[in-house]
Amino acid sequence: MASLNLQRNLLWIAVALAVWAALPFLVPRNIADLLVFTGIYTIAGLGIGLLLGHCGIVNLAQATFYGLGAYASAYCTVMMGWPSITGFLVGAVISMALAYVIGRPILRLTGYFLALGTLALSAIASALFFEWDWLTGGTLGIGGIPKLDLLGFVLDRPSRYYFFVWIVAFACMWAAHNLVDSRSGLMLRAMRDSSTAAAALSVDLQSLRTRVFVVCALFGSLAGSLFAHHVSFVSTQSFTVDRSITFLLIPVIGGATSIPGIVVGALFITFLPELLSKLGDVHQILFGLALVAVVVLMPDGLMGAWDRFRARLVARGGSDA
Amino acid sequence: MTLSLILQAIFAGVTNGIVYALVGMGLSAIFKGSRVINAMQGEFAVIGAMTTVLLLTKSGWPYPAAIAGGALAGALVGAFIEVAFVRYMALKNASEDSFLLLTIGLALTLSASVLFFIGRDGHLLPPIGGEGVVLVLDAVIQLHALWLVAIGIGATLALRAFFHRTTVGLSMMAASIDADGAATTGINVGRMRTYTFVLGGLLGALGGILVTPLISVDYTLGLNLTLKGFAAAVLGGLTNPLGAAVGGVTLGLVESLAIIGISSSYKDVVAFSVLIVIMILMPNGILGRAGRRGG
Amino acid sequence: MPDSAPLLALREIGHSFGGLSVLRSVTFDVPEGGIVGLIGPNGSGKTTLFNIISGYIHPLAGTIAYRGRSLARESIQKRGLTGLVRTFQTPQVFEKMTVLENIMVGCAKLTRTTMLQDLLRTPAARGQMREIYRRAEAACERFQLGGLRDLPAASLTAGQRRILEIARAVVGEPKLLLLDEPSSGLNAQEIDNLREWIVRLNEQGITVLLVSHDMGLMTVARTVHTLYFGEIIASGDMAAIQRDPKVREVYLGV
Amino acid sequence: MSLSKIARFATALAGLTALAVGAQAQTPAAGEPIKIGAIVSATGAGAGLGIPERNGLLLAEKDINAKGGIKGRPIKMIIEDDASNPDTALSKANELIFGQKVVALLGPSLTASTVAVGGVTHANKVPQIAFTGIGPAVERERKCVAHVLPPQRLNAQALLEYAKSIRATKVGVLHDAGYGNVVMAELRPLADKYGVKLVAVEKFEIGATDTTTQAAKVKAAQPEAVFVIATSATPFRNVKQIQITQPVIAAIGSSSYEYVNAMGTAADNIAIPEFVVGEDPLPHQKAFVDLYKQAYNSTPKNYEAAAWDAAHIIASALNKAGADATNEKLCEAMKAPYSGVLANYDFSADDMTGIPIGSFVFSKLVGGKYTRTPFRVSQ
Repeated sequence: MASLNLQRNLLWIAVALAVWAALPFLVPRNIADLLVFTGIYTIAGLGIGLLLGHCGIVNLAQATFYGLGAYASAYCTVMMGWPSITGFLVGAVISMALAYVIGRPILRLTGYFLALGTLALSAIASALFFEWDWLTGGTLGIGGIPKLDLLGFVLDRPSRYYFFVWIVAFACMWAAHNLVDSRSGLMLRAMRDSSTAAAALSVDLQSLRTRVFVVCALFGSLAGSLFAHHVSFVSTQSFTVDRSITFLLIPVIGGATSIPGIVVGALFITFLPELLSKLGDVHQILFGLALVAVVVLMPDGLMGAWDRFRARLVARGGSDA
Repeated sequence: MTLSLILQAIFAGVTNGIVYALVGMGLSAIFKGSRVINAMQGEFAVIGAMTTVLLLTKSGWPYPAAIAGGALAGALVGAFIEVAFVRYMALKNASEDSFLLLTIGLALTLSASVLFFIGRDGHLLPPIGGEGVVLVLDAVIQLHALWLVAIGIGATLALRAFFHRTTVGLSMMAASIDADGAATTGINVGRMRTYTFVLGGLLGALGGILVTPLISVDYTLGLNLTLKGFAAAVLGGLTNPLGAAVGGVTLGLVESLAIIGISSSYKDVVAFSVLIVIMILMPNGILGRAGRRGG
Repeated sequence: MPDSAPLLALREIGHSFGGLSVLRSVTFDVPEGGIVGLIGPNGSGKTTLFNIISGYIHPLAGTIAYRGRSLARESIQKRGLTGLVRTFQTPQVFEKMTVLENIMVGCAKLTRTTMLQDLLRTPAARGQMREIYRRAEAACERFQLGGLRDLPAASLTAGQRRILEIARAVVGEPKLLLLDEPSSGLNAQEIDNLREWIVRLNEQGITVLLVSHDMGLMTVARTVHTLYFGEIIASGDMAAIQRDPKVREVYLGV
Repeated sequence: MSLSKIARFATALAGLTALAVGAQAQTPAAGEPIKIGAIVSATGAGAGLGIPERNGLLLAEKDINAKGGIKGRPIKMIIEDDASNPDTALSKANELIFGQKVVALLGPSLTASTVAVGGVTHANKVPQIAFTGIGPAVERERKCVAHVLPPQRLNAQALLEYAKSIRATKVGVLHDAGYGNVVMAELRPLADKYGVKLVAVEKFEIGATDTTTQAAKVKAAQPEAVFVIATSATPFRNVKQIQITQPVIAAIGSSSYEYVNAMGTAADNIAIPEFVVGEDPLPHQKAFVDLYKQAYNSTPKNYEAAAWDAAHIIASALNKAGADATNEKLCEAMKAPYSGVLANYDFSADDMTGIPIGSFVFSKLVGGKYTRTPFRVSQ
């Protein structure tokens, strides 16, 4: 019985990969553009999903690390003329360092206080991005960020960049999956179910939460650098508090505890406004209502609802599953 | 750094502080009554102010009636939110996070609706007590600002009396401290939660209406007021509406003194840094133990 | 039992909550390899003392020495690493995790992986995970929980939860096991099973400090201290305790 | 298209059919339309610029087609909204260039979006006319991107020229962290050249609800005039609230009727260097102003005129280079000087605008009404 299941899963994965590979060539350019954004939002959303799904932490500061990654890439390539890889590294190091230094005190807070703490961090960073215009270019931002070139192979068309971004996204999903299945993941889930019992078994709650916060910042910075090279321009408007709120919605809508759910959430965030914008100004209302509907009707996100739906299907379907 | 500059900063700080306080009081009243952090508290202010503007300009109501209408609008929206969403989710005992996410969704929806139905431009309301100003050592404070501070303090005292002296207020407090215990004494906990949202909506709307003569209100004002109201409520210990009043004024003063002390561009950086430090060092807010117990 | 230095030594422990004095001056030892009981009616300060020993509360007065070293500023986690592990009055199992996974968490402290290794699933990380898996499976068999292995802990009975909690604590190779009201919520048959386990674990070298108001279970302890209004009013084996006039007056109101 | 937009569109159509009937002898254009793309910020923070620009574009499209289009072929304006967000502007630009295959791109409204879109138009050599002044250095390399609004250096110069004209040597500045920062960066070096001392410079964050304390700091420095550089009405109200009586000089970014309503009683004794004063237009602006009033029954200002000029510049370039000219040829044709409604341009200048300081007119808000002062900067 098991091998049949395995074959079916492999078949599913093969089909999905084929669709994924062909997609950028079939769809018009702006859809390919949006698919690249979906990849970037998946990476940023993964970090928040880990914190929300596995530590129960509402992180409203992801736009800060996303911005740091983007500005690092912009500054290293445009201002300093270094190769693009340095932007990724500098951004990652700064974001992880900041996440560690700021994370330790803030993560002592719990519940709403922690959510507000991250919101305050996002507001401070947003104000500083405006203020330090010698570094970030302020409102004008930094333009002319070169397209990413991998050892001479320039990724200028969205279809090429699409493959690079999604390979990075798959790698991050693989890493997140590993983390969930690893010893750290075990302790995370224990902490989530009962932090008192976990403490009694010598699980260091504080450092575990901080380390996941640092991993979340790393993913945010990676996504920011990819965004900078894709849009070849960065400005303060892209790293405000409402961008942090949008990032938080990715795991909420997709389903915080499932990794594929993050991709579903990212698709929702990128494509729903695009689909609804055809209806004119009313689309922002519909986006808000869609969010309310998901939160009220599907507490564990679209993925959760899908799993429950499939479970009901299987139950009714009897033995043929 | 003349004296009049410091006075002006203090006037501005107290005036803004009272607005943050009103929004913050509504927020912590709702949190106290329902354990829900209301991320759309600022939208109550926008709804209250816009309703008053429409009643005043479109339907030509007298100003006091328009203000009452605006405050009522906030209360009704509060009631609707509780009955339509919060009650259903409470029945399915949803987690605390999902309530926060619900209100974020509602905030996006409401501000988009105000944009769609009322449009983009900002509106002003005539100041209470006319355009007059009071001069103190060359520092200027508007008559309306004095009215705002007075009404703000009045609302704070009324809220305290309401919670401690009226039967509805007492049962609301009881329901929030121990729902099961209150239920056994015959208090309809569900209805109490609705009342807290009505109260939260009323306070939020009042804050919005009072601030509109000073700053024009538009669909984007909600998030900004929610952030500051949130900070005020947390400074006050989150479960203590009266603490939010102290928290609000403190935040307002910290902001305006930061402008003249440090530099005007670091205002938000200083204000939010102070907020983080206070949250970490004083988990019960500035009032300490009293903050947690409910004042 | 050679009279070596006591595993745990409590000296003049005092504590109060907001002016209300809960523990006056509690002094007693837990010898290595022994089973020590602590009984007292509700409100006698048993749980507070238990939380002080396990590090959840820092006492206002007095000192605790564990294996000769003071526990003054040791965190809960640090005490766990040095072999001092506690259970809870209502068993705190990880509800959404399976029985096996619950026990695996207990093995976590014996292994070491960094977050980076876990992210990249390095051979070292995989090795540690296999080690955790192996130890947990062994413990499952040992505590006859094999049948329930893959059930979520939420579906266990009170007795099974208690055994799971003990298994989870024991798999971390503790020196001193603190049991907090372990018999509460168990039926007679489950209490006998529990009693057997306590004796067997003690024979395998684990020192036990048992806190309970259940006189029946307490017979397993060699020395029992009776706590009343924050003070030890009597110490000795179970028979001596039952005959002690002060205890009879307090307990049986005779 | 939402209800309100359709309504406005309908009134515009009615007005224009009347105009078309009265047009000169040219027969209206026919044949396969030439697609011109445009991106404006019709929603979000920049809507105050985007909506007037869109009105200007639609008016220009009708006017060009009524006068025979491009050698008989009509132009078709495809207008997208970037919601004041550079990311959205970029994907809309991709859609227009690669999806719709437009021959040229007009807009966007905000500097940030312009720099973002400029990356795409420059890479694909698509001629672009932006409704912003030239911004960061990278834009200087984009030879095919013209700007129909002056660079911030010129705006700063105009402010200083006016201060000099009222003999104000001690000036206070109240500006926001976005638009204000950009103009301030140009103003600081120029101030010394004009012998103007900046006695107080106070900044506030975008979306600030109260700037009274900053205004008080400016007042405490006893300036002879106050520059207010912002994209919100709040600072203007706060300046009046704390009774700063010295003349206030605003930057062009705050000159629109939307701000005047939001300022309420504070819209008084405020001088603004700009280009179009609908109530009292310069002779060469009269035709455009009347046409606009007839179509939208409201008075046009700078952004409507800028969009109108941009459309006509592209039309004249298409006429010169031919409708199906290559991008490079169209770009060259666009380089020539052009005397527009807003100002006289010379796109071969190094700031891609070539607007002379003399083109500025200086309006003054008196009791909420725009009046044109006689002051002009002699070249």
